Amino acid sequence: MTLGSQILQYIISGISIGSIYALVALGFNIIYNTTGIINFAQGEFVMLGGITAASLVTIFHVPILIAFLAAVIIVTAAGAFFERLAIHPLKNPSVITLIIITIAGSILLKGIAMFIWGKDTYFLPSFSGDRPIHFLGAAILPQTVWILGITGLVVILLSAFFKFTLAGKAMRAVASNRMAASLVGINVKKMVLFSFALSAAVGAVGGIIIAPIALMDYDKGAIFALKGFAVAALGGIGNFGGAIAAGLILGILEALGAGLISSHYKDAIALMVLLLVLFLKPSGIFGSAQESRLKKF
Amino acid sequence: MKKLFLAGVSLILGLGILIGSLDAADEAKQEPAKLERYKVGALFAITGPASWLGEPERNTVLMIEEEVNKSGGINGHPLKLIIEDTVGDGTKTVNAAKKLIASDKVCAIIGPSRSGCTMAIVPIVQAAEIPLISCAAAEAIVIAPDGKQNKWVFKTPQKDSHAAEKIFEHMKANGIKRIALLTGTTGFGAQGREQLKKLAPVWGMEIVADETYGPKDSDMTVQLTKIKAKNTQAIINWSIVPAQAIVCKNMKQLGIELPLYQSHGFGNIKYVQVAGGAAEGTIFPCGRLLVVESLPNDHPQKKVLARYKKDYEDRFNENVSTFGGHAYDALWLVIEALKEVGPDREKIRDYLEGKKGFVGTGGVFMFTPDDHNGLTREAFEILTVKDGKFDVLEK
Amino acid sequence: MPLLEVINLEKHFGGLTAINRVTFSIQPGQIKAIIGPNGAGKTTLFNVLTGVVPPDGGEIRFRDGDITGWKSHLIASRGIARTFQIIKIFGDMTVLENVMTGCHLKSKTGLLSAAFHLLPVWREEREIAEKSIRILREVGLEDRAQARAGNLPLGMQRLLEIGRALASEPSLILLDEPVAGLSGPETRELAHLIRRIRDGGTTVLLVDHDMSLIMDISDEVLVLDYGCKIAEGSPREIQNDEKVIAAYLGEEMD
Amino acid sequence: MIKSNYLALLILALVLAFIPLAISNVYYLGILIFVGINSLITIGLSLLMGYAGQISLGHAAFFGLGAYLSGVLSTRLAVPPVSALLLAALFTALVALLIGLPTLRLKGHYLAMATLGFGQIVYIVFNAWVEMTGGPSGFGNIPRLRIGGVVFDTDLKYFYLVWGLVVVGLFFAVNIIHSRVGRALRTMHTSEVAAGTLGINTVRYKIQIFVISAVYASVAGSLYAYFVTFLSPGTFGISFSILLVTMVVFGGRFSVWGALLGTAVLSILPESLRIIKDYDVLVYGAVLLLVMIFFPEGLVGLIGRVFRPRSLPEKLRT
Repeated sequence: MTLGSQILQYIISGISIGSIYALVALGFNIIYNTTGIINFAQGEFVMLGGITAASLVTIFHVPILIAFLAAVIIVTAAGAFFERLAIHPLKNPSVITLIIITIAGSILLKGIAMFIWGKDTYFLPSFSGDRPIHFLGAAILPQTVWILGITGLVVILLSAFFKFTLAGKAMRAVASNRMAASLVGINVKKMVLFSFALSAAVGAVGGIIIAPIALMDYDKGAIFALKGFAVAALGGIGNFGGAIAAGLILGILEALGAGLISSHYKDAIALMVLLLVLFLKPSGIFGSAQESRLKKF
Repeated sequence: MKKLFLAGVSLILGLGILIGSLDAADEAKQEPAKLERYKVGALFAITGPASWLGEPERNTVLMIEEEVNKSGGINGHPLKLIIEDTVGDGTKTVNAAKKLIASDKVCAIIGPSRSGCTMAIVPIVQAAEIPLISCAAAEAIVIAPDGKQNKWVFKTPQKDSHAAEKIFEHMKANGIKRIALLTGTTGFGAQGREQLKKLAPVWGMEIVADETYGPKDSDMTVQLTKIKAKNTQAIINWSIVPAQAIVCKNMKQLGIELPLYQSHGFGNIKYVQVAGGAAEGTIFPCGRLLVVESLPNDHPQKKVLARYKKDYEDRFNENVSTFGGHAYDALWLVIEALKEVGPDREKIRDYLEGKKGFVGTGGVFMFTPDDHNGLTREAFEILTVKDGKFDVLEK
Repeated sequence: MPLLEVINLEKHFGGLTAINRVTFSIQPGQIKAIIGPNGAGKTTLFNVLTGVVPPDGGEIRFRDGDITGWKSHLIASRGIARTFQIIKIFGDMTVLENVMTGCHLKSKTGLLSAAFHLLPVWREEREIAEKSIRILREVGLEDRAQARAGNLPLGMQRLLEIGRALASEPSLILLDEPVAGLSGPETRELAHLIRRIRDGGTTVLLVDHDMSLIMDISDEVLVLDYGCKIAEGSPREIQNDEKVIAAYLGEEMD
Repeated sequence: MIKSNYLALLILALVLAFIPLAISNVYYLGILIFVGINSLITIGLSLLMGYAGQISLGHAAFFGLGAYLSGVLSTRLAVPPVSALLLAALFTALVALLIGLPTLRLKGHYLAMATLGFGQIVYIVFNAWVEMTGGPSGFGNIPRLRIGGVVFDTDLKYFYLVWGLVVVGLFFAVNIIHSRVGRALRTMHTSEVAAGTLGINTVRYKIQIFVISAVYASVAGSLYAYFVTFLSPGTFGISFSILLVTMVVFGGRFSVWGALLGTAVLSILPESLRIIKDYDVLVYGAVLLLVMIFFPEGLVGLIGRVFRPRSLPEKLRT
């Protein structure tokens, strides 16, 4: 195997895992933009999506497409339920309260998953087999193609939603100025609920498409949250385009770092990037400093 | 001010009640003793991240306790097990060990399930002079800082080094010399990596790649691509977490057709299932519990293994696991000691150290003052995955 | 030499110009008032002067030093204190603690010495408490020292906020609508207090809508409209200024 | 008000002094020692959460730094334990300063994010730097703590040492709260703008409190290392960081006494109630959520309500 095809293989691996990171980061951004909340429970939505779909397919033998849709709907409901239960009752919460609440939510969702699924590992068969496609000496898994395709579709649907639908426009209005939005008659509380449901759905999609590669268990949410979080920060919190670019960059960086340097510190790469960004350019590499200062927090 | 004072006093009172509740909870457990009971402590990670170790261990010892007491106890004395959950956490294990020693005054302890937890309580049992039979894998457990065996500590699981040697033995027989290591970054994986690197030169093996992965990693294609680029003849994947199943899948996906060796940590049929066919042909050393049907009838362990497997699977309606087997061996060792020498801690220890030819699920134990594990690498059999099941590899 | 000099100060919020190249100065010992219709930029001016928001252009000089763009705690340490139009007392502290907090700049216990609570710390605490009681007496809140600040009626909260600002012994105090919401007698009392503050050596810059109060106590008045300075002079001059009249008339017609 | 805190401290010290006479069982002593070690961390954390209004999701890492540095220094380099403890605290303080300096200048969740990432990095290093830390298998044979001629080799001695330090830690915390610095910190609940115009450099105090709370955690870590004499990375993961936050919130984050109470209850209760062990994740998540929604002042707030039905916050925030 030549170095060139090796590097190509790393980049392919990086892009596929990076897409998942990007989806998690998009979930962070959807909620952040409408509410100013960093939702620490975002990773649990990914886990719930993956584990629900996997158990539907392997235990109840539901066809994959139906399992996919069912899992997204269930997790979306879970996201909305979480907002009603934990975020809605709060009056004028401080940042620290919101952080603790979403952490509590993430532990609770994890606990519920443990209660339902136990500690076993679940797997979802690949959507269309495991026979790799060979390309310049590198192997591309069919699942990687699915991941890229579905991620792209989600991105297109999301931007269409925000551009063309009334709810999407209302959410954007809330994002840019909460007070003004409520003055023109937008139900801000409802938009908060929407944003949780939507980001849960996006997280669930990420969980389902990665499940055939990654295996799923109740404890898998935290690692996705952490990586997605680093990606969101790197891209500039609230910046959708930034999240996608940063996801791919970080995924590739991790893969190249593990491949060319050492796999021992693979997970530290994303976190080092996170710390560096927070220290040197807290608005993210694609955000402007001005913007981050004007944000609510 | 006065009210704050009151609040403070009630706070302290509340704490007192809490501490008191420890006692109460403890006493509630005790029923009036009919005869002098032999009390044995057990520390298992019944809940928490390592519950897949602790649960079968707990089930196993409960089953044995019932069986022993039904058949009249040990020389007429009822056996009383006091089982504590370590949650797989060092701090909780230390607390639980102290409880067993100081409150329950047990005469021996079996467990803990994990190496790290065992290491945390070795100083405690050494100081308290109480025999401990650990169910954890690491070899370091029984070794004192001066290189001798820890006086009071024994263990039943087979040694990592024996598993490594068994793998190397098989490799050598098949002409494999250049190998790649892939290990998980857990205690089990790290110990294995250490043993493999130490023993490889002894067996004439050259390690050309040494990669690791985290227990929660999603994708090992990067590590495998790196290995693929090196000119190796086989891959050893040493891990105990479900993520090791991903390695099987990724190898197939990348089209790597090298032989895959796994460690005895692969001895869980669930991993074969989640690998979805990709685990076919994997070679790994393991105790004989998983392949009891394939053993010849005259094999010394056959009877013990068959009985344990049947009892366990009938009673708990789930597959027997090697981990439960480690607890099975540990508890029967203690019971035999109690039968012979009674509940004296010192005598139990001396008995265990001199015990020869104990047939357990892990192998035939031959303890000596220089070997508190008592097993050789013959305790391992080389297994493979055939049609989604474990089977003895044809020589 | 002026105590405070503001030269061509500018502040924009997006497309909106809140302060448009405003220039003025305050002499030591003055009571100077800023008036103007709602939205004229008065509070924004205070916020810029005290470093709550940074200016977008121009220069601020205080006691002959450039303080343009400084952080608010540094500006405060140079000797500018203020109150707020929307009261910002520390509601969950006692009245006394509020004033003691105001003594922050004039005391020096740091984290480590606080942790050990040695004699000098103990002594400083006592001194601060005594000084704060004196200030409370000055503003007439001595008998409320142990009350929870958030429970005070509005008038007293305004007094407390002034007391807290005075505790830092500022050379310039900025009062943002100090009599808003106060009754007639309360307003008169406050006017006395403002004079006493000036007589005690602290220069006063205030914003208010109460014209009779302004005309009564100010030495000089500055008029802002849509962020621009439209007039500056003695109360009498201002009362007769056509531009000012026009600005206020315009407001009334809205 | 500081006097009533001193009185409470004195009573606590007296009660603690007599506890070992009432319970001689090393098991209970052992639990209380761990309660003490955890309390030391949560007292510092409650200063950060209740007074500086910030949250750290990486205190387990500071705890771990204290533990590993002490352990490594005194085992591999034969540094006397007390010096190792102090060196570890100093190093941890520097690390906290490096994290706090850039992130505490920004408002909101940046410290939470940075400490979360930092905690995970430290955890990875504990696992991966096998030569120094023993990797995932951990390392043992850490010597006992020795101060002058006294070796702290029994649980009884260690009990007095740990709780002595807890009392000292509480004393420092109470003093800080009732000082110029404490008042400056308390302003941040209401208005950072007002605080700034009084000359209070809020960023500076936030950084200082963050560093101090990291030092509390580091000292606790050193005590842990010399008590258990064996370290492995599992103890210092993110879940412990979150448990610490839960303890502080549950007890009442606006009071250092709340931290003590929360730590005691959440450390002792799981020992006597099995159900908590089986579903620990579920129970802690539910506890945290319920407390935050229904009684954000925690247990201490509840007790306060019993004794002072109407205005509860001001004195209990001491």
